[in-house]
Amino acid sequence: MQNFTKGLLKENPILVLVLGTCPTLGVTTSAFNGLGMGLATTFVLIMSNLVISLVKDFIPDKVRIPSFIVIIASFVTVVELVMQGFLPALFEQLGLFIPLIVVNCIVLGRAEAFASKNTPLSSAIDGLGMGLGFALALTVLGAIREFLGSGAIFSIKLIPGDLMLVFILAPGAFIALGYLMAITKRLNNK
Amino acid sequence: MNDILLFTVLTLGLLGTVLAVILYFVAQKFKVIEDPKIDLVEDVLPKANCGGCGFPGCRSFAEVSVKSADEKRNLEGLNCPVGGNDVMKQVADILGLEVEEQEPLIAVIRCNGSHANAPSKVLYDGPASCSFAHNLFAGEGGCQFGCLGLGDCVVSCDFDAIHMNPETGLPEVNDKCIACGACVKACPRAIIELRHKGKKDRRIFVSCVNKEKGGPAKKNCSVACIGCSKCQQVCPFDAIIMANNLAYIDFEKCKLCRKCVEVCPTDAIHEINFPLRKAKAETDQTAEKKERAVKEVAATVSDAISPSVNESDTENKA
Amino acid sequence: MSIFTVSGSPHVHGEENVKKIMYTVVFAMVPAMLVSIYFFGIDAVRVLLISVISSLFFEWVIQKYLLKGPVTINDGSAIVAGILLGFNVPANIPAWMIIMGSLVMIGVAKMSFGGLGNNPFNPALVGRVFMLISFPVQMTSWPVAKPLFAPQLTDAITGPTALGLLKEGVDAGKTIEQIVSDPQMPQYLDRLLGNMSGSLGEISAVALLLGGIFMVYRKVIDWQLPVSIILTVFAVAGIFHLIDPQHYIEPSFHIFSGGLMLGAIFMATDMVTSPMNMRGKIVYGIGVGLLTIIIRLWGAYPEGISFAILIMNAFTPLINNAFKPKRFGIALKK
Amino acid sequence: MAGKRESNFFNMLSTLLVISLVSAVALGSVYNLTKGPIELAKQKKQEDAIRQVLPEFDRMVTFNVKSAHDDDSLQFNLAYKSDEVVGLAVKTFSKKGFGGLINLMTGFLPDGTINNISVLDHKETPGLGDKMQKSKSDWSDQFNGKHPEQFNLKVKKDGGDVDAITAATISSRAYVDALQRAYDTYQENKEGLKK
Amino acid sequence: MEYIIIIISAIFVNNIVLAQFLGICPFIGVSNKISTSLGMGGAVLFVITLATIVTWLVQMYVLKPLGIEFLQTIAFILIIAGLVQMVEIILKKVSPTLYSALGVFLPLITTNCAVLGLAILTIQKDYNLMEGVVFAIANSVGFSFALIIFAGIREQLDLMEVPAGMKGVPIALVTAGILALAFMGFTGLV
Amino acid sequence: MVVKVLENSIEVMILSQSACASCHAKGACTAADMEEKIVSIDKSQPHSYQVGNQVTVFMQQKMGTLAVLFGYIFPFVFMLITLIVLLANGFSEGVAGLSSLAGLLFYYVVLFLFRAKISNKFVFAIKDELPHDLSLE
Amino acid sequence: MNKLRTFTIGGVHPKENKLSEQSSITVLPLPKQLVIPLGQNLGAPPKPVVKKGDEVKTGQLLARAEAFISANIHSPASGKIAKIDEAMDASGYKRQAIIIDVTGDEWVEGIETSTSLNKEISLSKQEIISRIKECGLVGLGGATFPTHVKMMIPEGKIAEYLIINGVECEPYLTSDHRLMLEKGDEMLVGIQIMMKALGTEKAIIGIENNKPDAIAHLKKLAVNYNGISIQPLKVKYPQGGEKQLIKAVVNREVPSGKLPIEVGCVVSNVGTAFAVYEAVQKNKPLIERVVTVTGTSLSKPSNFLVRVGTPVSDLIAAAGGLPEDTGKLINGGPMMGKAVSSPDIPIVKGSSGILLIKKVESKRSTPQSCIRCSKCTVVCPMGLEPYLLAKLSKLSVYDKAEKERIMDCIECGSCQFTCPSSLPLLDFLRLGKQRVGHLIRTRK
Ligand SMILES: Cc1cc2nc3c(=O)[nH]c(=O)nc-3n(C[C@H](O)[C@H](O)[C@H](O)COP(=O)(O)O)c2cc1C
Ligand SMILES: Cc1cc2nc3c(=O)[nH]c(=O)nc-3n(C[C@H](O)[C@H](O)[C@H](O)COP(=O)(O)O)c2cc1C
Ligand SMILES: Cc1cc2nc3c(=O)[nH]c(=O)nc-3n(C[C@H](O)[C@H](O)[C@H](O)COP(=O)(O)O)c2cc1C
Ligand SMILES: Cc1cc2nc3c(=O)[nH]c(=O)nc-3n(C[C@H](O)[C@H](O)[C@H](O)CO)c2cc1C
Ligand code: SF4
Ligand code: SF4
Ligand code: SF4
Ligand code: SF4
Ligand code: FES
Repeated sequence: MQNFTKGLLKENPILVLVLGTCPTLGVTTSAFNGLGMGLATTFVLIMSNLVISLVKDFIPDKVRIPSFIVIIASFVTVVELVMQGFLPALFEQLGLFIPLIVVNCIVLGRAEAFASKNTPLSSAIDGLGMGLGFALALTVLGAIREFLGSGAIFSIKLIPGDLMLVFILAPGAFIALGYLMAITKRLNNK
Repeated sequence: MNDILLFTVLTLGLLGTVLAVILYFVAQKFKVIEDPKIDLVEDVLPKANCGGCGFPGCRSFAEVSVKSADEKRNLEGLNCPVGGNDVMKQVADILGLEVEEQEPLIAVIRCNGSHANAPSKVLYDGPASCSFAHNLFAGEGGCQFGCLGLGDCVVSCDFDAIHMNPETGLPEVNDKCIACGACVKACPRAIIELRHKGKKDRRIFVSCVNKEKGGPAKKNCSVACIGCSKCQQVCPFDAIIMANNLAYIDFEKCKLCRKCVEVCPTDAIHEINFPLRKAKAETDQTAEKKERAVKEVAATVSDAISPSVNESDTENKA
Repeated sequence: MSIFTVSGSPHVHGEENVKKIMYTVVFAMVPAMLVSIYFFGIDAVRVLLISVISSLFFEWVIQKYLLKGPVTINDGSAIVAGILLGFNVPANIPAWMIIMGSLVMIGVAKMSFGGLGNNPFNPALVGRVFMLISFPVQMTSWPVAKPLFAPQLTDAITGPTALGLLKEGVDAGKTIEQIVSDPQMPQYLDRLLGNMSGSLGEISAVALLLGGIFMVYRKVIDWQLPVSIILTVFAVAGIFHLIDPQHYIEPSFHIFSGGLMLGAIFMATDMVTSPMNMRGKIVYGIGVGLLTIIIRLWGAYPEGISFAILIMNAFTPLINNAFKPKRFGIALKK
Repeated sequence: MAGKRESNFFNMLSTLLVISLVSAVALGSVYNLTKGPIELAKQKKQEDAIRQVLPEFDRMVTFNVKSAHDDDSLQFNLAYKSDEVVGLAVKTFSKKGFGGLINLMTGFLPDGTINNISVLDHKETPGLGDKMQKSKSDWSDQFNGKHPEQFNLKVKKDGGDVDAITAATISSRAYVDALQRAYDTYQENKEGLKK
Repeated sequence: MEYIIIIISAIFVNNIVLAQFLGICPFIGVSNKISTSLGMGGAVLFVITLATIVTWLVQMYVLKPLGIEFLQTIAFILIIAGLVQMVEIILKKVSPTLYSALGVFLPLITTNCAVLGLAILTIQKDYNLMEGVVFAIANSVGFSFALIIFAGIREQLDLMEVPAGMKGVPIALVTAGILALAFMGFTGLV
Repeated sequence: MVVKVLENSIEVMILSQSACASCHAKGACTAADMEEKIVSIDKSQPHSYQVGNQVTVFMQQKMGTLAVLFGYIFPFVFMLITLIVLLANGFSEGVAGLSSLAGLLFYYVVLFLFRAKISNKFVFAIKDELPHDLSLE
Repeated sequence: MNKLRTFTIGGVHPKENKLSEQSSITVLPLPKQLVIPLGQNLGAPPKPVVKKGDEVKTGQLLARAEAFISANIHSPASGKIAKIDEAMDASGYKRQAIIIDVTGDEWVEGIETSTSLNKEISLSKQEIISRIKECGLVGLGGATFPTHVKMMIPEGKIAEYLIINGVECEPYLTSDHRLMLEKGDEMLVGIQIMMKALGTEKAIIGIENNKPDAIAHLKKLAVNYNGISIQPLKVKYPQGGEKQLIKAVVNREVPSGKLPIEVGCVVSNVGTAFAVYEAVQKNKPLIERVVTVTGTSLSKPSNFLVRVGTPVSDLIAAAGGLPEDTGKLINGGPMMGKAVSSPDIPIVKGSSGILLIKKVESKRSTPQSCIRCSKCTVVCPMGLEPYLLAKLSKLSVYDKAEKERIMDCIECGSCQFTCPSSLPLLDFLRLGKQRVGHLIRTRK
């Protein structure tokens, strides 16, 4: 259970460990995009963690990382293909950042730090926890930016008209994430 | 089988092979295999990265420990003050070694020149830095050995274990202290000492570092050690050393019998966490009051941070 | 006997203090304030009040409740920043936008870094640029200046700024002659005195210069910095004008329109965010000038000084590293 | 971690090879499975756009026509209902957008009136230029039912009849530019289309 | 002219970190000191250019002709990982001292979105080889440029009294946000 | 940490953490596979270093810049020049690309030949840490 | 040579407040007890040669210099050694001192006590230096560097100029000013002696323009002395700093970390010149000096000729008594002087003035954070960046502080004086200098 919950706040991959910042900033123009990206990453995390912990004993140490990369990249490609086929609109929005899941440190990091040492089940749960933590952070950040930028959350208009466009643009992404991290830090320290 | 599948298999297979070849050579060249024990050791360390052990961080401590074990040097001189014995035992277990029990230590402030005991004779107006004030003048109370009360020690402590008492103007150590020694280094007047924590947290020490003769010492501070040697004479365990008009209690020898405390004419010897004793003779009442006040402060501090509370505190912080 | 004080030398202190410096700047801004009130009336007062009060309020709240440190709202820096933010917006901007701007200015650009003296970027400009990008519509519709006592001449409520007209015109492929002959284009004297559309504080070059001279006289700023900015803009604009007068307007136009004066005199000179010594300041000034004119001539924005100063703020630490004061006893490397 | 295989050349090579091959097979299969849906999704997007901008139709002919303005070609989709031409959907573009390329699908009625327009893709700034999308604002509705002969396809600032998107004149100009391109190409090829 | 537009766009207008959100991790992680940021900048420049050339060749002469573009992600990441490893061995073999002075940056780059991201972007934008190379170089220069400015600010911030809650990554992100805000001034230059 | 004291040089183990040390992710990040590096340092300063001493090893910044030049910038320039020259002379993109890679290899061969020279250029210096207790001076 | 010269980098102009300018030097009567600290010079303290109970005469040797950089100490009065014990020094620390119960003023044989002017320089170069050494002379400009060491020019160097420091740039202080007016001739002879000892042809006396009477007076007298000229200087603190003075007078810059002799100069204070005269011509050891006692609320700001060892409280009493509103007692001037904790400390060779500061002025304003106004960099006469150095030493970044040349700081205090944020810049600079100095020494 702890494997699962720690990813949400205490070891939240984005807000505490500061991993995978690029997609975090790049796709969170809206809560929906954030959620989509988060779930895609979660899928890759769970699957690669699972597979890696299954095959870990057959892999010689020296080719550990490349093997992991191949496995992860395969799942990323699967996600890419499936999304392209069935969720074309979202795929277009997330664009470059879907293939970039491959280099997201969380995925490789978890594979290396957790899956390569633990059982398939706990690895999958770890992947789920981390993934959901990632998704949560992305969704929250997306919601904040969407709300501050256009007065809506999940495209539901809460305030008529636009608010502060900056938050949908690049600067707002950095600033919002900065404060979100500061807040998390404070919560975690309590 | 269709073409796409074929090409896919071919391309990836080729890439995989090439990568494997490259990596093989990398592996040949980089034979430095990190000892997995390092990770294990690091895992049990507190990860405070405080440097209390004398190494830049927990990981380097782990590395050094492993290396030391490999060279059959038995973790000699290696100690993680934060984790204490428990952790060192775990480390030793991992490395298959014995570790000596070390009595836990705690920082002790050997000065009682509070505002009341050593009234200010001048006013200091400058940056809150003991090191600077130490170079500038003797101190507000006039004692050139005593605490300057500007808190360099407080700043140096990474564990929130030492705080200024605004009433006395002296620092106080609480149970969070892990004896890392940072404050000892920080104090320009060498007032702080690491001493045995003692049974039931009880400690007896001379709370003064003034090397002047009795008269001048007493002139600046009512609770100064005047070097009268009474305590030395009364100590049954030869634990008290007199030097430079100053008594020092060797904590290795002290058996906490409290005899010295009674005889000290200036109340320079402190006892901490002992139960209150019966009131002394009437004549000593004033002194007794003062003493009790000090003790009470100490008692409340350690009460407030009883071990159980303490544990959860540190956990939250981590 | 009285108790003496002990402290390190020196035991005397000069007359300068932060408060005095800040209020000197406030005083220097009075002429520009008066001009803006003259041309924009009660709206100018409204904008300035909201901006100053909300700046002070945010500074107070953050210092007291978030940082839990000493409250220093009377050191004057929040007032300066507040007035400057007000100077940088159109007179008809909605109140809530000013308040958001000053929240960003004080909260994000100043207090997050530790308050006065610690911020790498000019807070008022961060506030302004934030507003410009967040509220592009409101931040670019300028009320037409209406002298307080002058008869109502036009019905127009909003109109473009001189630089806006220029950019529009150039983008639409008009020649400079056509642009200048546009009836909306303010005349030369109007541009000097401030009788034109624009943000509160930028309209009157004369009033700004007056304030600048006062600050130079009181040694609050060095004249070299604003002058290096203005000269650079003049030189670059002049060169392009000489090469192609059909498409590049004469350089004095660039100097007396838009926020160049305001920026050069009051904002680039912010000591917190500008380099620490003279050579550095001049390099910084040239940088600001270059970036300003680049953005004005080829960028999407008609005015570039705000961005230029912010970008050069980012270079300030590097400039400080590169340009050290002349050390005593060390020959300068040839 | 018992039984971990040693890192010798053969082991390394074979492991990587096996992993690569397995994942290659897996990927190839997934690709084959998703190939269809991906194609479909692409087509659907285009078809949806066309349906949105034209009146009901039952048959469509698609071909490319050289643009009236430059060398690029535009895609014409001629729509028939019971063998009668009911409209023409032109896939047009402009490179003058704030963020570069803008692709539009414009629907013309046989008489040349604009029926409806939809934005295929663009890179304009969210909150500003993206108001050209129907989902963000109804700005583009101003063109519906207008005939370019009577409705000067230029923004008001440039002396035309089009209300620009507030604070996004550049995007508006580009939009109109794309529209003009579609219309001009349509007019140029009018004769050919009749056949 | 084409090249100049690519360069200005990549460095100023669409700066890779400040506007496109690629390579944020090293941008935040290796920007504490100006000297390290210089080293990182050099490494990135070299690796990105190299990677772009190789991936471009692979895309044009292998993946495209065979019709297996969907393997892009996995193929590129494998190539990049292999390349970086290879440079590492070569450097070590060729000059161990040089390697010990520089080696730290290389592994950092493998998991950096910027390299993979740029390789994919080069393909997406249909650049020919030379354009692709110019694009890659300009972007790495843009990266180093932002990195060095940022390191300067952070060196200064180290001396400042940043509130405890904002110290570290949060304030770095806010600073990056303001920097991005300032860079928006370059909008429209190309 | 000093690991060995030799006659005229000492060997110091540095953890190549400089870039990773500040990174939060180092626990999870494989890239940060830390290696110890033993560098040898000229013991020109007559100073007593003992095994186990904590010291800070530093390389002058000028040398750092030089290292970057040799390690990254020169090969980069070399590669680029080959590419441009070949493309400008009408070779196909494939040929040009491949030969620039070959050019890179050539650069490294050259570097290899000069490796002794280079090693001499990079000297690490050493300094120790300040004791905290400075009494009145 | 009438144009006013000055140094080029930095400098400030604090309010001058030369209250005691017009009060001529008066001789203070001997106190009942003298406290003579052993550490009165820069360098190692001398070793006592007397013991408790000994009877001593005025001018008798009390402690002998044993180290190279050290200076003899002589008895300022005749009396009995009460004890050799610790006594409080200016900073409140207890230091070894010789305490004498004064019985009278009986001089040792061989010291000439008459005030007649003796212009004849009969001693040789070597004799001069050893006489100076015997008499325990130290620089009276503040640093108390043993004068005989300064007179010994290192091998391979020549002293082209002897520069006499009559600048007295510290506000309030007037002791050098009065000395120049009242002992002009003696001083000039002293300068000639030093010139002889150094083998120098040219001596220049630098005097700030706020002492026009001294400039005029010395100009008149100097006509009679070969090679001595007067250079009037613009009023700017810290012109008295030797590096600044050399820059101002002969336009040479002493390289960083080097001594004045590097550019062929030796700098000495006017008081030192006078003491040299007395030592060489009259064989009189350094047992008295001129001290300014001043302060805005003091009733009689004055200049006294005082025996070393006299308690400061005696001086204050003679100047009208300690005013009620005194908040700070300073040994020296307001810019560089040391605040002392009690008036019960003795005057030493290096005490140039006693300054009383009112309570209201003695409290510093609360420091704010640095607003990077760069005023401190502008005024720093050494071209340093005090705001940066102070920050670095506050945060213990000593290697960077060293690179930024913290050791060049002359502790003039101009930066702290001018800082609008009232930052304790110099306090941190001192701390940093001490730490960096330690680092440098351990490295050697
Ligand atoms: C970040 C940013 C994004 C912008 N995006 C667009 C845009 O997408 N489309 C556009 O026409 N103008 C955009 N603009 C505004 C233009 O720069 C320009 O100010 C405007 O088009 C001028 O036309 P106006 O007369 O409508 O104000 C943007 C401005 C900024 C600062
Ligand atoms: C360690 C040391 C050695 C010195 N050696 C000489 C010397 O050999 N010759 C000399 O003329 N002055 C020497 N000086 C004196 C300085 O030049 C200078 O006059 C003295 O420190 C007082 O200067 P101040 O009052 O400006 O600080 C020495 C000073 C120090 C601290
Ligand atoms: C900031 C500063 C100011 C000084 N001001 C004076 C001064 O006004 N008069 C003076 O004689 N010496 C002054 N000194 C001391 C001189 O630097 C130098 O030590 C002295 O003139 C050497 O002469 P001495 O060895 O005879 O004392 C000052 C030193 C410093 C660092
Ligand atoms: C000459 C001068 C110019 C100033 N300019 C600005 C400014 O442009 N923007 C601003 O927010 N504050 C300005 N200030 C006020 C203050 O320095 C600023 O709020 C600090 O940047 C906050 O740390 C200025 C102050 C002075 C003395
Ligand atoms: S009180 Fe001193 S010894 Fe104890 S933890 Fe704090 S710094 Fe370390
Ligand atoms: S114990 Fe030492 S460091 Fe702590 S306040 Fe007292 S003098 Fe300062
Ligand atoms: S005290 Fe030092 S740093 Fe300050 S002005 Fe004087 S020389 Fe410069
Ligand atoms: S004078 Fe004070 S406020 Fe100004 S830069 Fe120096 S330290 Fe900072
Ligand atoms: S997520 Fe992009 S570099 Fe780390």
